[in-house]
Amino acid sequence: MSRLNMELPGLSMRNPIMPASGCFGFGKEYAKFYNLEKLGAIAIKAATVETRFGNPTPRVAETSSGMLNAIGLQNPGLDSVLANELVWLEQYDVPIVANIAGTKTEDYIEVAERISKAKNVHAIELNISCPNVKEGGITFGTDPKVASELTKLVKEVSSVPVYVKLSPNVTDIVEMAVAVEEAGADGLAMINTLLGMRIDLRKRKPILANGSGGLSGPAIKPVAIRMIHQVSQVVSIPIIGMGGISSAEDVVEFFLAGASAVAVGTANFVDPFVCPTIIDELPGLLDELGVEHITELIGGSWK
Amino acid sequence: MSRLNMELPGLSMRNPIMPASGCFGFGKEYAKFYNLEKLGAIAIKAATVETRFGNPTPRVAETSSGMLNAIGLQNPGLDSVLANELVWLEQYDVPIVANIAGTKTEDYIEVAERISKAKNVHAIELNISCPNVKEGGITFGTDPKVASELTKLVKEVSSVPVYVKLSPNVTDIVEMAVAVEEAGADGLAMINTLLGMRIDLRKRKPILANGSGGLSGPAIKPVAIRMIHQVSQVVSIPIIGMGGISSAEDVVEFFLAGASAVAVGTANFVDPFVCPTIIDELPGLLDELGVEHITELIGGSWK
Amino acid sequence: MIVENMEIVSQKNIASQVYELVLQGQELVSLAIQGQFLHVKVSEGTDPMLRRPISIASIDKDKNQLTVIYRAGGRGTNMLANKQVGDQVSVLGPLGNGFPVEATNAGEKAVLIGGGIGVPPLYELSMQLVAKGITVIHVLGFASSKDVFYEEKFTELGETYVATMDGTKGYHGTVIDVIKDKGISFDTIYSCGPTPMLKAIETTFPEERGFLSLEERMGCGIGACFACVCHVQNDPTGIAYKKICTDGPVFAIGEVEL
Amino acid sequence: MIVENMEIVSQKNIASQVYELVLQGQELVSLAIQGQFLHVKVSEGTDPMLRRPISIASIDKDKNQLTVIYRAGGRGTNMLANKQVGDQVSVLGPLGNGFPVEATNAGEKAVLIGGGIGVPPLYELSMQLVAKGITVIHVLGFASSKDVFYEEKFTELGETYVATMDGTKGYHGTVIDVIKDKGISFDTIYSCGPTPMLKAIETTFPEERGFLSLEERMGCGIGACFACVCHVQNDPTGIAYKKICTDGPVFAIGEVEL
Ligand SMILES: Cc1cc2nc3c(=O)[nH]c(=O)nc-3n(C[C@H](O)[C@H](O)[C@H](O)COP(=O)(O)OP(=O)(O)OC[C@H]3O[C@@H](n4cnc5c(N)ncnc54)[C@H](O)[C@@H]3O)c2cc1C
Ligand SMILES: Cc1cc2nc3c(=O)[nH]c(=O)nc-3n(C[C@H](O)[C@H](O)[C@H](O)COP(=O)(O)OP(=O)(O)OC[C@H]3O[C@@H](n4cnc5c(N)ncnc54)[C@H](O)[C@@H]3O)c2cc1C
Ligand SMILES: Cc1cc2nc3c(=O)[nH]c(=O)nc-3n(C[C@H](O)[C@H](O)[C@H](O)COP(=O)(O)O)c2cc1C
Ligand SMILES: Cc1cc2nc3c(=O)[nH]c(=O)nc-3n(C[C@H](O)[C@H](O)[C@H](O)COP(=O)(O)O)c2cc1C
Ligand code: FES
Ligand code: FES
Repeated sequence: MSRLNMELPGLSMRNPIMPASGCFGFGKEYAKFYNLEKLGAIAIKAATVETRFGNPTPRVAETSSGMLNAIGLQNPGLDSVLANELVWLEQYDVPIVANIAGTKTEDYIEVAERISKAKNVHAIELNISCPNVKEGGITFGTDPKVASELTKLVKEVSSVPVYVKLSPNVTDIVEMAVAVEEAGADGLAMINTLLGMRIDLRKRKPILANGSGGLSGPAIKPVAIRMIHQVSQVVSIPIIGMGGISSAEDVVEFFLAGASAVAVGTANFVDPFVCPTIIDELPGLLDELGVEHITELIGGSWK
Repeated sequence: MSRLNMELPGLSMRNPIMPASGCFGFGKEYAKFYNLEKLGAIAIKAATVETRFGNPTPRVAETSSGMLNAIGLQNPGLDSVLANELVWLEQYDVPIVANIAGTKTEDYIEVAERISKAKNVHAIELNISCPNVKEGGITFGTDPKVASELTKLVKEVSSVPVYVKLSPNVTDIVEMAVAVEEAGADGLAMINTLLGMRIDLRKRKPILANGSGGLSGPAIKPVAIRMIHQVSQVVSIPIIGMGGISSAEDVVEFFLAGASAVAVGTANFVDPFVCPTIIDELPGLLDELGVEHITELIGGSWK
Repeated sequence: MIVENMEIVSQKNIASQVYELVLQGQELVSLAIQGQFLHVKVSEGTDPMLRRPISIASIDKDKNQLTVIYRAGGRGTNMLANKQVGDQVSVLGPLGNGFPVEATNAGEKAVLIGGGIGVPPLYELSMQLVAKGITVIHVLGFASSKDVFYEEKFTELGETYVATMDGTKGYHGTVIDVIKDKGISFDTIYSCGPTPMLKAIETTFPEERGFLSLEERMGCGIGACFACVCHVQNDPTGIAYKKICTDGPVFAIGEVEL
Repeated sequence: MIVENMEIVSQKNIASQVYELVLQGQELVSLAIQGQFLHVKVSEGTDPMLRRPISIASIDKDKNQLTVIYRAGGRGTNMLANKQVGDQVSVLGPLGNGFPVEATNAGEKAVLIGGGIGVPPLYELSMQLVAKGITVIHVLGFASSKDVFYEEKFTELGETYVATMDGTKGYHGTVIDVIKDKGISFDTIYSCGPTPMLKAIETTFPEERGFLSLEERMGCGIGACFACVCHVQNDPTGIAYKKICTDGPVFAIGEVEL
């Protein structure tokens, strides 16, 4: 009997562990290390309407227990993601979470509508941390009204459930979560990266060509746990938790905070086997904690 | 000739290094390790009108490259700070930055007015990260209007320059900085801690008795650098930078981001000698970087 | 109270997950007394971030060595357990007040009550008490036989009772059970162990002359950060406090709230 | 491409801040070829966070050993330099495409141009070229005499010129100066070094058959994170790209934007 299987809107998962969007490409590289069917789901790299090269390099910088990235949404574009990446992934029996991004509302709508029809896409992860060009660069993810509006429009066109991926760079994460829940989100994914910067002492310039970038890794875990703890007590939709996860213990901490599934990002770069390792170690940890099924842990710190 | 001396509103410092508020008590403990006159200034623990016991324990929790604290503003109260702590510190020729806190506007005003008259207090650091009880617990530090109002009132009564200490837990740090600058702040101190949480897997409860706490240490450095980089380009008042500093290299990174002085917090717990060590190592690093005086570095990443 | 790089002279696994570590020091050792603790940095970098408080188990002033005994469990202590002879660790110490040997007179009888990983600081204490001509009785509680350590060493110094919660070794029950059942009499109590055990001691012997060593999560370890405070007993204001790192870790029975 | 804990067999300081490290492997070594790199985790924890890319300098399939040569400068490489014989490091590799030996025919002449810490991967390459009956000429540029390493080793394999920027050793000037002044002729160029050097090579020999090994800051090292991309030359759309970690680090002259 499985102790890890999880049923979430659109996602019927053999375990609640998925690689985080942008940290696993479209799966091909990690498929060289292990069978992708080991995973509960796969969150693929953000797809945009057009092919994007992204930002100039350097695109990553190291920080204490974390890293900054400013990839700039490089991706082959919607057509190619549909025709190549998703078709390639069909060989694996694993639900795909399609992360979608854009700078205009219309872009999001187009990607959502078309990608949600792909055979193996079981959910959309709406990445609202991108700058909204129409609103003068304010990210969709920091204004509850803008986020709510976008969620509604994406929900209307999507054939699969929509998880809204929240940015932590806000004063009030609960307000954001409630806004997108009311707009019809089926679930939340949190957290995206914190905005950060490193400066090269000799060049006297930011290390990242883009200036600032997104901070990920264990450094941000306490912020993720705090936000999930706050939000999960207020919303009634499930949360896919992420931010610094690299062990089975971390997964349990996220579940106790209120997550119902988790995504592992940066840790894949350090250990390509981190996801299967976590999946293999979870049952033993559940034993230690006297837990039969992992669902028993959801929100355990406040329930 | 000194290469490190720094003139800021109210603060004439032999070097721009001070211990951060709350991480150095009122100096007594560290005076056992070295002569406090080595320091550029000392930011003392937050003083409130009344004696406060603070939060229940545990009050600290470790995180990857950081720590959480929820001390709860424990301090002996204004009268005792004035009569004992500040008088004791008078034996050292070092300017004191008095960090002040409260939950009501009137408290802040009383502390600011009285503490600013102390002989060795050369500046006030207005800690606006505390919950504002009148506004229903919203912290003074997350609403620009509330912060601006408080800054004005404190400026009116203070006999010394006022540095407003900004909370990083906001969507738009520039908006906050501009608001307090317009309200008359003489300088900024940034950043205070990020809100975070850790959960004990076995007890299924937050490790901190208070639930959440403030994240400090190297983990938050990239967030601090990013915020100072943003703010320093917009305001014309000086910034005391802090957040994860533990080396001379870190100090230079903060200066290049836009700081004119720095505070060292958590690192004191790991190495009681960290402040004098940094001060001793700075000249050598300036040599390496071909810099005569540290002021040349201020804002070097964007100037 | 200094910071010193100490070299690992020996590291032995002496019970389940329990290690005995001998550190070679320079100045630090000469300052140390029984019941004080060290604040140990187990790695060079920021992972783990904080120092770990560990009690001094014995002091060898001739050799300039300190012995500590710790349980490897979390991230930091596991890393410490992986250190090899010859490796260095940065140590801040000695910290805290220590056990007052002077509270017991020569010829009197002291009972030393230890619980689990609270046992180590009682060892140096016992040696000091014995050196002063005080009769020592040791009551050492552990969870199970696999957790027991230093039984013989304590036995060499005085009467020693071991109790285990599961009865796999020695007396089956708590340290309090042992004291009552064996009718142990004493002039002074010295104790270190889990808070429930210390509470039980205080409840059972509220009027006795006794000293309890407390634990709390620490930041600085030197009194500056206010992480480790506890309330003072019978304080109507609720704002009086003691810092475990500097006012403690040892407090008289009745002094602070457990 | 596997992950393997490799044991340090030897670690030597061979030039100013430059270390030669020999790693004992199991399966990984058998997969490695000249010009590929390893992604090395220098510590167990999260400090430093990321792996470090380091080129393979030589491969000993009989002994199952790899040699790498690196400059200690930043946090991670300094920690690596502090590792002792017997310590283990986690290695992800071999990564990247490697230098194409097949691009040069037996009897032809190859010039191997190395700059500073870009010299190491040329060593295994040179051995492979020589084994195939190709004449090799080495032109190795360094900042100063204190930075020079492996001069004799390269000399054993073929004609070797050392140039230093400050003239403290060998030829005073750049590697390009050496090739021009000595009138070195060749059929193929293989090069690794700082980008300005690679650019100079491309500008000076745009029409030659040649291969350049590039560097970029990396996340995953295996093609998943898109950290290490570069533009493709003569791409009017500007969106074509190559990943240095998987499509490279070695590219033909004219292939990608430097
Ligand atoms: C004065 C004093 C003396 C001590 N003496 C000993 C001793 O001699 N032998 C021994 O095995 N243990 C002793 N302890 C407990 C020891 O400090 C903890 O077991 C240890 O810090 C846990 O670290 P970790 O890396 O295993 O756990 P982690 O879970 O990685 O620790 C995370 C953080 O929590 C703190 N922490 C966790 N548990 C405790 C605890 N019980 N007390 C204080 N801080 C804790 C750690 O110091 C660290 O900051 C003592 C504690 C104190 C306060
Ligand atoms: C394919 C490839 C092969 C390499 N081969 C060698 C070699 O054989 N010998 C050698 O000494 N160096 C080599 N380098 C460079 C080496 O990776 C860096 O010097 C090293 O990563 C710096 O780490 P640090 O800990 O010293 O510096 P830190 O400043 O602590 O590094 C911080 C971060 O920046 C990255 N970084 C810093 N400088 C570079 C750089 N020049 N290239 C890529 N990433 C960098 C680090 O990997 C790390 O993620 C190679 C780089 C690449 C991409
Ligand atoms: C290199 C990199 C690329 C990322 N790309 C995306 C992306 O395309 N879309 C997205 O929603 N999040 C992206 N993220 C954020 C991650 O999905 C995740 O939310 C974040 O990294 C926190 O998790 P972690 O600490 O486990 O990495 C990216 C993160 C990294 C490190
Ligand atoms: C234990 C502790 C107590 C603190 N107390 C205060 C305080 O009383 N007032 C204040 O403004 N900031 C306080 N801070 C925040 C620090 O002054 C500083 O802004 C923050 O810790 C970031 O710097 P660091 O990463 O160097 O520690 C405290 C921080 C810590 C760790
Ligand atoms: S640990 Fe800082 S005051 Fe005790
Ligand atoms: S380093 Fe991740 S794609 Fe090259």
